[in-house]
Amino acid sequence: MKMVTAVIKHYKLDEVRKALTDVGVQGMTVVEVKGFGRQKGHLEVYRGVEYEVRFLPKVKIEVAVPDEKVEEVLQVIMDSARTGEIGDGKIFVYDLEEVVRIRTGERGHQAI
Amino acid sequence: MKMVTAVIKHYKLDEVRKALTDVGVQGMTVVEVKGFGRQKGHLEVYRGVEYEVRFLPKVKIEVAVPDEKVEEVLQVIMDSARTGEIGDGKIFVYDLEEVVRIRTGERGHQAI
Amino acid sequence: MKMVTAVIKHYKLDEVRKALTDVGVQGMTVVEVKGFGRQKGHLEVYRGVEYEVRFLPKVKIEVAVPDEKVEEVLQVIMDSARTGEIGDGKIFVYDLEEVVRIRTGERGHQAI
Amino acid sequence: MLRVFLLLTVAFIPSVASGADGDINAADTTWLLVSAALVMLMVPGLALFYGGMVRRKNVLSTLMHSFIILCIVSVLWVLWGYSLSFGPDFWMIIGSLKWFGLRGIVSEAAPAAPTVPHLVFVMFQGMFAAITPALITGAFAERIKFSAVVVFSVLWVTLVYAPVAHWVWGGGWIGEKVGALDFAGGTVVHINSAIAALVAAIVVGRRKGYLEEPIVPHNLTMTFLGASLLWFGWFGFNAGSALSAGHLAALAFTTTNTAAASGALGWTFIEWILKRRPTALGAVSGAVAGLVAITPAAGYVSALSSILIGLLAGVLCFLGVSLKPRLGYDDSLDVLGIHGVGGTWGALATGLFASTAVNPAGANGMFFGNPSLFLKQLIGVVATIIFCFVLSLLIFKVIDWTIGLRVSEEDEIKGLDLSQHGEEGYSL
Amino acid sequence: MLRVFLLLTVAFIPSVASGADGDINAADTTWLLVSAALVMLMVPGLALFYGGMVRRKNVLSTLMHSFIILCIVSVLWVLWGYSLSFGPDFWMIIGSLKWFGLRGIVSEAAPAAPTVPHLVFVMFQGMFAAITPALITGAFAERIKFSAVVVFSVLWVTLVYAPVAHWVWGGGWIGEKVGALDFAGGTVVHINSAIAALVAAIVVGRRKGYLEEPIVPHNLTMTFLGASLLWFGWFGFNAGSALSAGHLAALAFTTTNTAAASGALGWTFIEWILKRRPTALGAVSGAVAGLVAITPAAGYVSALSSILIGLLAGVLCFLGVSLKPRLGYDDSLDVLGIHGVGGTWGALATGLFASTAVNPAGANGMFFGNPSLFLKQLIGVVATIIFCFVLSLLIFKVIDWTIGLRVSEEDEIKGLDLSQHGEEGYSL
Amino acid sequence: MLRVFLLLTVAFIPSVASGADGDINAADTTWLLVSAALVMLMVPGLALFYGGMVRRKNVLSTLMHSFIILCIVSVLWVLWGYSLSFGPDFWMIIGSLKWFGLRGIVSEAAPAAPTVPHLVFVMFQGMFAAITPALITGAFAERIKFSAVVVFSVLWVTLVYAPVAHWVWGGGWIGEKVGALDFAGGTVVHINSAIAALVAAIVVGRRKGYLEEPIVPHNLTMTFLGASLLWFGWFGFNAGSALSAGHLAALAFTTTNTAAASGALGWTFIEWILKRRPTALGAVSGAVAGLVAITPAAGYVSALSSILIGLLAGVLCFLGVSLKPRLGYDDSLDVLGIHGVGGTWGALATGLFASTAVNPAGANGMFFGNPSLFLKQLIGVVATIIFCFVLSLLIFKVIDWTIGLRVSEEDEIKGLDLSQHGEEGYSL
Ligand SMILES: Nc1ncnc2c1ncn2[C@@H]1O[C@H](COP(=O)(O)OP(=O)(O)O)[C@@H](O)[C@H]1O
Ligand SMILES: Nc1ncnc2c1ncn2[C@@H]1O[C@H](COP(=O)(O)OP(=O)(O)O)[C@@H](O)[C@H]1O
Ligand SMILES: Nc1ncnc2c1ncn2[C@@H]1O[C@H](COP(=O)(O)OP(=O)(O)O)[C@@H](O)[C@H]1O
Repeated sequence: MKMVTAVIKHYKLDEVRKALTDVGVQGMTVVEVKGFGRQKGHLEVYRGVEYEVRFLPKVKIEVAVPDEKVEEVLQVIMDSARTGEIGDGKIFVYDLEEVVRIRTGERGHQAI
Repeated sequence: MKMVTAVIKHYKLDEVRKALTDVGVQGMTVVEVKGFGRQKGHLEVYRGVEYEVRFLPKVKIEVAVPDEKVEEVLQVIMDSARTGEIGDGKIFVYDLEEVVRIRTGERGHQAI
Repeated sequence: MKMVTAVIKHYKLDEVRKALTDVGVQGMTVVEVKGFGRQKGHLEVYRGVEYEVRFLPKVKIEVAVPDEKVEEVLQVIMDSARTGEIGDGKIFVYDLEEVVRIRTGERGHQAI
Repeated sequence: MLRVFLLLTVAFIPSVASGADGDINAADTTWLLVSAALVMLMVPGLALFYGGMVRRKNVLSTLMHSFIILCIVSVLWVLWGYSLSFGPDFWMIIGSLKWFGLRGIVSEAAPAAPTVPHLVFVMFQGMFAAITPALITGAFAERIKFSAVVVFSVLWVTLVYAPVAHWVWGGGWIGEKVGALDFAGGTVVHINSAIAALVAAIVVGRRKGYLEEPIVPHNLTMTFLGASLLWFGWFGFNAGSALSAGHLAALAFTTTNTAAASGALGWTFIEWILKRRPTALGAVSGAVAGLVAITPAAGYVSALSSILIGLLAGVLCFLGVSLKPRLGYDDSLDVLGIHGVGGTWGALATGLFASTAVNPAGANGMFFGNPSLFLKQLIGVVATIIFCFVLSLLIFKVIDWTIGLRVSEEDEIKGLDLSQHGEEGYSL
Repeated sequence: MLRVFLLLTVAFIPSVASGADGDINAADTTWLLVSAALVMLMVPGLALFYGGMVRRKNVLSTLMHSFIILCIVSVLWVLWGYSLSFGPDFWMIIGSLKWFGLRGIVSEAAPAAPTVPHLVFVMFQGMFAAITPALITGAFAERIKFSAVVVFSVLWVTLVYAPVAHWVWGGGWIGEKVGALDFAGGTVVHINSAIAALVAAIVVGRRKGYLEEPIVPHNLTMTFLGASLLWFGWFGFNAGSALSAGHLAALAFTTTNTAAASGALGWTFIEWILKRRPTALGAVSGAVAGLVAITPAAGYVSALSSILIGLLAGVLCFLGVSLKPRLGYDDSLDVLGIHGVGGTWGALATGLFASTAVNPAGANGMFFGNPSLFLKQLIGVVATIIFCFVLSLLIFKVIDWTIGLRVSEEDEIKGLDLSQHGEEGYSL
Repeated sequence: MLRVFLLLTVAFIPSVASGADGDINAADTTWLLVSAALVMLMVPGLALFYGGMVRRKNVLSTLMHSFIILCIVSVLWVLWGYSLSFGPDFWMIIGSLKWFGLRGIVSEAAPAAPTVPHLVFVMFQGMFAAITPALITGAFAERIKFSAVVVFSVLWVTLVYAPVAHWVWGGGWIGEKVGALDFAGGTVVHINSAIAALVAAIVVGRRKGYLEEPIVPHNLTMTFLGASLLWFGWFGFNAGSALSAGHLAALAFTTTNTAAASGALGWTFIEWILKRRPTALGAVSGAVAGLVAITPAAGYVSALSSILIGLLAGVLCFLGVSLKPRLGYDDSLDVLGIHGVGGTWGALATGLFASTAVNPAGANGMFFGNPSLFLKQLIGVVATIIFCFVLSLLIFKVIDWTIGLRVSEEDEIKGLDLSQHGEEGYSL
């Protein structure tokens, strides 16, 4: 199993969630994060003093999937999260050694 | 070493923390997340318009443990976080290549 | 590729970001977390009743790097995040199977 | 420039002590000073009421809309607004500019409120002029350019508010000829702002994502606080409109409080029945609906009537607001659903429930044997609607053609706080 | 239905101008209008004070408790509440229903406040009736059904508040026979609400997790704002209770402000000493404690006495609140610890510090050679406690047996905002 | 102790009814009661204004600074503050302690305001004494010990505020001999607090990280609310300073509102031009700047002049604040930039724009042919600056040498809420 995580733009979350549900993903976890990357930040002005804010609000989604679904999920996220502009975000894939469903104690594929 | 992460219900956090401390876990990191899964969300009504909120507030705990403790920790989390209802959450286990304690520079097992 | 994550003190974030930028890191993701560890918490008093708060606010940074840069990045984080006091935090290194830049579809090293 | 200004200053200066204070009643003056301050507080109250309902990324811009309008109108009112609205009448249509810069407003009693200093009346009325355009901002929140708000408020107060205020209160045709009753501004303030809001919503267009993704209030405790300040300030708005501290103010205070409470109960219960859950946003919206509806009637109806007026306001506005998603436009914070529906119901209700037994200076309504009052109320309402619709349309179109009304899509996504003001509301 | 209502309306209508304004003093009227508005603002103030102390998931429900009570009591007061409390007396026990729907309350002076319009007095008193049950909600916050709050407020104001108000102020036995002093409602408002709160806490039971897991305030800045509005509004509560704008109001204003400040200092310093850190929650709680304690005494004691009353209120309430975890019940937001302890201390302190040299219309207290006043105060307190305890117990039990008081465990965990109102306070 | 206190109490008690109410005007009394309440509300308003601008970890401590000062000064004022400031004069320098504990302040009219009860005047002035040191706390926010704030406020009000208030209003040399005009406290309140703030900023030193890392406001909606309450309360501050409800109060109300609005517009437009974005923080800061500047002038200038005074205040304070990063010190929340710059501009502007045609009891300014007034204003300003600078320096140094002013670096990093108060503002 793999854990596919993606840092994406806030307002794309709903679209991505729908697209993932459509290909059979039944669960995911979402975290509010701040991203720093090629996308430049913005200026904020307080009492005449300017601050450059480099960290931009993003969301990170985490989706555990069986190995065979990884490519499909990658594609779906890329399609639904893309705007074509800098700051669209990144996907990171990790190996998952074990998954457990707490309620039932099921493990592995059944637990996803 | 492994990183055991678990998405659990908010009000179970204290119980889980205590249970883990009891089996010798000395550190963990907690993140506020929103979960989407089999557990159905809830309706919110604003000015007569209904919204289905699918993402539910959850907490994710991250505990780095030596390999030999993984099973014990899994069991402890399952026992302390279970209510038996849908939405109890999931545990994900990752391999950890390296751990460093910033203060001392210790690495590996010593650093956990 | 590896994902280097570090739980550090809040007010060290800016210093760490600068230090990482200096060694060529071009992106990172930051999450607000609560940490529990050797560093003791603090007492809060509400209406005469004391509560021990064990979870302390920390930030977690996540930096994807090519294998050959891991050691350098570890060193940089250790140097810039260290105060020498308990609670300085920990670094965890994971293996990254894949990285994708959503905007371009680039994969692997190019995508970092 | 400075020279000219100073010359003007010299020429216009009022003297606070030249007139004998003989005609002035200090108690009425105190009550109107307090009332003016209370109505001023309604503007930030409204800002918070609205600010809590938008998304986090637009909270400061929403607060700013009301705030900058308070500032602009406060200055404009001193310069030409008051004179246009209440200055010596031209053909029952508009006031003259004789009192430009409050020139000639020396230490005398207010013509329209002979027991208080003229300046107090100017200030009291100025607060009404400020809150009316602020109400409109609920329609175009979350997507309007800040510069457009600035220009809009100057034009709209001058071209729409001032004439209508003149017609109803300043010696114009609705008040003098038609004889419609409007105790504290049901037509001038609420219907007027609701129609402009409808126009704005149509011209500006829907928010990106409206009806497609959830757009939920970011801080209902802020909305709660705002509504509470509105209720509190409304005592000045309505009971202050008695222009003196006596039985009439007492009546208006009573009906105001009772209708606010009934409005909240009306909305709460209809929502409980139809949607299974009574919401806090509903309760405070209902209170505002009740306050809107009682505004024209406050000094003309009994306490019992105000219960009925309030209850129905709560129910009607709930229905009005629930209908919105089926209409095409996006009146973001329901200005039409609350001030339009509530204001119209209130104006008509005055024509039903008004009674000379309660206030001999008023008139009897339809339920007290005088259907003609209802007709007069209707004329006042329709005239305001038509005039306001046409002029507001013109104003918004002109702004759109010149400096533009709406921010770019990118700026809308980023949020108005960052794109228009370079700030963020919270860094928690 | 409508027919009947309209007939009622016609029959009951008061006329604002029929009476000569001769007896009415416009300045006193202004002061009482302002005071009524200030006391109204105390209700949202209280809502915020409480709302900040609960967990995030219950903030809207806590705000709603106070708000819906303001709405319900405002209407109920106009219908039968005022008449029961202040209407023509039956055997010194209860008022008649003669003034149901404010019938017959025409343009006349208030019997109990001859220089102001009757309606102003009705409104001023109505705000007291609204805030008293709102205070009680602090006891059952975070676990009560919304429907239970609605039913409770109707029953409690009718069956407990109205009689006690009648006894003390409306011509009943405590005020007339016993001769206990209660300037602005120490017994009627504070002791009364605290006893009902104790009953509620016992009947409803503890919050899930109470004393097991930390239950900490979610937003103390909201509590700070609420406390500030309470302090501000209390000027109307106490100085308004002079019912006229003169030396007595000035005295009550002075003692109120001084006791609030002293209460905050008392709590702050005792906490600093005993707990090593002076908290903001402590300071504002202490201010409220001081305000509670000075309420019955405000117009009867000197400024210096008010320092002592306030300081001790801060200390005693801190101790009272600190004791709570050792008692079995969960009075969530310390209604008993603050309003019970502070109110009792204030009622007794009036019996100690009152002085006819300060206010000849009052009485001398024990420290001024008249121990009998202390006794009278004690009788007033004890009578209220017994009556309120029994009736409140009955009311809460009846609600529990019928519609149920408490939400399900699942709903409690989810939070009342979602389970009772289908909303969330923040989406930051 | 108790014995002594009671003896004092007996000896000092004022009687509210012993004097005939003959001289007292109930309307003026009402207005001053309301004004005192409004000025009280300014203190929490200021607390929120400041509290929103600090980082989340210091919000409660910042709120506490203003709040505890309100409490301390309220008590101190009753004990010795009022007597020192307004008691029988010694050599035009200080009041006697004759009125210690408000002794002898029986039911009489206030010497300085003959139509209202003495106690009302005491309270009104007491609120001014409370807000002035609270303003100073903006300079040392985010790094001061709570104990230092407590000690500072006692010393500073006694040694700096009381004398200066006496000089200007209490029969001292600036008001009586120099003849400088200060309608509502430009010198006493604003310049005075700004100079002390400058001293504090220098003695306490910069915040850790100042100018190195971003230190941004954590909640600008809180700052917005605070500024709104300040504007609202300022009506009491300025129009209340007329000490009666008539033409003069009306004028002060008008100029106050107009200058606040103009100040916001001034700041908004200069920021729009120079920084490309008009900010919400700028707009509300500009309103406060306008309010500060009009304070000394409110009852002496025309409405048109108040537009100019306000506009320039907004522009000048924006420039003042923008300069700060280039000066060495860290006046965290810009007390000097706003109250210093605005207050000085206002005091001088009074010397320019004052006109006896507006208020015959005032004087003509330079623009009305009387340059000498400008000089008098300058003397008043300079004297206050020198005195306040020296005394404040002494006070802060003494505190630093004894109990220490500043928290440890660790506590500063952790935040004052946790380190000084053991609490957190939010647990959202
Ligand atoms: N090396 C990295 N490690 C972790 N997160 C990264 C890294 N690079 C980028 N990110 C995350 O991806 C987001 C988008 O990256 P950015 O460089 O702005 O644009 P693009 O997606 O077009 O490359 C960043 O905001 C950050 O959260
Ligand atoms: N495939 C997944 N990937 C990541 N997180 C998941 C996944 N499935 C479930 N989760 C997380 O686990 C939580 C609980 O899952 P849910 O399906 O609601 O109940 P259950 O634990 O009974 O299976 C979700 O809220 C979500 O945060
Ligand atoms: N076993 C662990 N698993 C996950 N996170 C941990 C673990 N141990 C510590 N941490 C994180 O590291 C932070 C610092 O650890 P702590 O023991 O307080 O100090 P030190 O860094 O000096 O060892 C903790 O607050 C927690 O967030």
